[in-house]
Amino acid sequence: MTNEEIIQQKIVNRFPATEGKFRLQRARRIWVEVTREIFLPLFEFAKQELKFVEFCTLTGLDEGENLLFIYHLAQEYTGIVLNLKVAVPKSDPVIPTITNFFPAAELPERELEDLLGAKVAGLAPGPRYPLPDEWPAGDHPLRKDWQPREDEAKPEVPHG
Amino acid sequence: MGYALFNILVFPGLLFLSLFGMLAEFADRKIYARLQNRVGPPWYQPEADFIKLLAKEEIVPADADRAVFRFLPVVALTAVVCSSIYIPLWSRSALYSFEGDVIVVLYLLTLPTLTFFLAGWYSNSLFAALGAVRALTQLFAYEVPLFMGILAPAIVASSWSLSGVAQFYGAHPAYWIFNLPGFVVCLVALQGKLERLPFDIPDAETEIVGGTFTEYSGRLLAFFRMTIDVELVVGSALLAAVFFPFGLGLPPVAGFILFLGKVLFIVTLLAVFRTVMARMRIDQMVEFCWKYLSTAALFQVLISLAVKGVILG
Amino acid sequence: MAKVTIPFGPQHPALKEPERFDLTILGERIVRLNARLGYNHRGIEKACEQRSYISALYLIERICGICSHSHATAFVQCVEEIAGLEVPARARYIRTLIAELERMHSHLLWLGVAGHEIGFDTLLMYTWRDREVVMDLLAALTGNRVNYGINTIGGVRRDVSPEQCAEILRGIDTLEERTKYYMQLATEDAMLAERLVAVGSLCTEDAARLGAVGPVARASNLNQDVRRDDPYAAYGELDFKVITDTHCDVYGRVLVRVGELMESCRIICQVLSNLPEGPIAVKAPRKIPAGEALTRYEAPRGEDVHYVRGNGTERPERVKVRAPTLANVQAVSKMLENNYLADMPIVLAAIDPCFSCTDRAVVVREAGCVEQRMDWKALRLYGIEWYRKNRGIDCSKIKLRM
Amino acid sequence: MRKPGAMLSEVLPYIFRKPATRDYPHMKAEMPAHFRGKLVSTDAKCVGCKLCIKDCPAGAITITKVAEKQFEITIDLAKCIYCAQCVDACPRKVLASSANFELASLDRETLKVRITAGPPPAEPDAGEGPAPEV
Repeated sequence: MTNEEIIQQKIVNRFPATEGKFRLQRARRIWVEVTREIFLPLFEFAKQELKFVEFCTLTGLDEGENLLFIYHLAQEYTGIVLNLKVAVPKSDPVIPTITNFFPAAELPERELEDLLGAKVAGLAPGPRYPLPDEWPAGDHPLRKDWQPREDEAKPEVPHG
Repeated sequence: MGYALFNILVFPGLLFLSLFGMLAEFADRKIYARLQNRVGPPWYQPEADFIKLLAKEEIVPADADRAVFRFLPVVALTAVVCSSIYIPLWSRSALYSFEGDVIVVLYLLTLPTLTFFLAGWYSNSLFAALGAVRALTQLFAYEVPLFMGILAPAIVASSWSLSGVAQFYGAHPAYWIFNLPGFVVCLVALQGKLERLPFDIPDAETEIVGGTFTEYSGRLLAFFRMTIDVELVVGSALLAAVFFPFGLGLPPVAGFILFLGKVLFIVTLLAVFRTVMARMRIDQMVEFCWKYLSTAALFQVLISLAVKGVILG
Repeated sequence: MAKVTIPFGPQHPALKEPERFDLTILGERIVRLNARLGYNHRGIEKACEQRSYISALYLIERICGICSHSHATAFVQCVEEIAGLEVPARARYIRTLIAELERMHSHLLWLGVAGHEIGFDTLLMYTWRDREVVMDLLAALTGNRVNYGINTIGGVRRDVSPEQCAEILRGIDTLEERTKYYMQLATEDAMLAERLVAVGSLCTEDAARLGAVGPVARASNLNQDVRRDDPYAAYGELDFKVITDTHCDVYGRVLVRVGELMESCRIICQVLSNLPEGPIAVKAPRKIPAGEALTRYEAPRGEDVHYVRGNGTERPERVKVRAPTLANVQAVSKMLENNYLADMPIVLAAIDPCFSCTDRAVVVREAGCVEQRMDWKALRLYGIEWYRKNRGIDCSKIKLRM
Repeated sequence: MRKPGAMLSEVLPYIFRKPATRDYPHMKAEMPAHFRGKLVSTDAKCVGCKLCIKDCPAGAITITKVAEKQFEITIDLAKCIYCAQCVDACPRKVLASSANFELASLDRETLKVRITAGPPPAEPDAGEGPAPEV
């Protein structure tokens, strides 16, 4: 059994709901879909017990109905990356903050709020990132249905 | 009266000093560049910079005191030019001299730093004010060793006049050897006075943008730049007069060439000095000046007293 | 003494790119640092979604001028993983070769910038002169000095000839000798020590907690390097050391980077002696199947993370870039605690910040403020008029020649 | 033993050595053989397949049909990012990179390279558009 499979086994033993949600794409890459309910306990388990102590980054996607958040965590030395995928409906795009585990997650979480319109519960107030202060609220450029506003010059999209 | 005016405005005053100052700036920049393995500027670069600045629009900040802001560069330039007429350049006596002129020269040379402070302060800009405070802080650190270093040879010569000092050493050339520690101290302190590396703390570009001169532009900046050039020459000439009193009895032309050579030699030393140094922090600078430079200057004064007491009786 | 808040940017001589920091100081001591990032947000992630993979590659390459190869390689590795392409061994080695040359060019550049930030311009001039050796090698190998454009999906675009290998080895000899000199200088020069030792301290625990990466983490004695932990390209087949240091300050960051220069020389020699024969690229389809991939890449500045999702069309569904500076910038406030204003430039420079990397992504807007704009002609007329009125010079006769 | 000014012994000899920099506009810089500079045409003939347009990341290329089986390529160097992807993409190898990197101009029009690689007789200025005056 490879290290990746051992980690998968450990998570399934602790959180049976993740059974069948795994994808071991290649060496050192584990992808797992989790629900919002077990996200925080699983996150804590991964950090404290499975030693995924490096926070790579946090990716947000617009999947139409849902917003998908992917947390990329890495182990030291082994280079194994655990990608936790959490989908939340656009009508209720709330996700708990992970800044108490990784202070470095603050900027990526603000980025989710600005660019995708997610709500990160528990994130300390602070300046926005990365959009300018006068950017209108509710205008989230990384959403698929986002259009540049009327008064803006349309970006010139090249062919191809 | 007419002759005095000629002295102040043309030779060896403003016109000569500004042209020589630009030559010294060129020498400084060229040596700096060549030591850094660069081509460096052409000989007319300082003149070109000056003319360019003269042609530029000058902008006075809305919050600044307009009159003071515009007046200060003139004060600075006047002070350094005036100090030059008390320094013996290539003969044993200066154009004008009296007992105690060495104090006047040192104070006239302090005036530009004070104007830099006022310039920064009256600009009413954050970076300029920070630079102004730094300029003043630094002034107190390097001024003491500089004064002690310059006055030590005067103690031996028993004269508070630069011409008197020059005459003494002209008569007793061997005594200059006792002043070497003082020369090193003064060289370092002069670098501080000229606000050059490692003491360019008041206008440290990467920290406080342009420091005292942040808000200056056009003609006003040109005059400040000119002041620094002239100060470089006058400061080097002062050091040359006090520490290298050789060949003062030569005929005028040869004496003049020797004088240029001495000044350019000191400028070269200053250029090499700034090439190999990084900028100090203000706390390190103050500590260095009081701990080491002042001690060395005190040591020089002790030597001078000993020489005066033991050898000269 | 009153506290003063000074704006450090968006435009400041110590910042080579615009980003805003508000620095509260008490006298010369730093009390607090507030960073307002995002000034350089250019909308690259969004723009990639509207481009074909091959066009997006060149856009990604232009996220950063210095680590262009890092971003491009991380991106193509993602796409190749999704498309299931087997990259030829020779291509992997050439990518490694360019990556290490890029690391040398980046570290030498950094050494010069660090010198400049503490007013040591002579160091700047010498390191940048030596850096020209790497730049010339890169230009000869790839066709450009900064945006190398060597990567393409499925391999590399240009092969390395035996003559070029010999030329690289000659260049590396020079650089190795120079690197040794800089190492000696770092240990001998008192001024460097005065300005760098115990400045911008970041202890090991804080570095780990705040997520520092790359040379910043390694200088705080964190033994991490993606090249060894999560090998990509040819790194799994090469022998190299991970340089760490226990100084935990700016001085340590200098030593780590100079040490890495020596390691890069070794890696390049290994790559050149083990360069496999064979093709340099496989043909890539225009349409990339649905799927997702994550690449970690050890850029000169630290770990670079790319995530790409394909949806079966010619364009990516989502591209996410996490540049190393974003991970390191949060440690800067910690490093600046109890430091002097004069240390701010070098502490910030010591993470080797690249803000255009950090703030990739939005459309430039011209709204909100009243602005006065002049085109080239109007500006020229204004200049002629100003000189006529204020200086009595008539410049209108000056002929424009280009 | 640490000492201030440790670079002194390194820098002093350079005062008599040849500088590493050059007086640029008077002394030209040479770029290596395969430099990706200004795009020029080869002898080959454009067939109007528009693959280069498809791959161009900057949208700098336009192709117009001027006559039967004769196409004119216009490259806007103001938009070009010099990646040379079009050189790779072209099946007929109509385009090539040159070592020319001195492309500053006051007029955007002079930055448009027009390539009419048509059948003979080839015009004398084929390949180069109106070159920027130097």
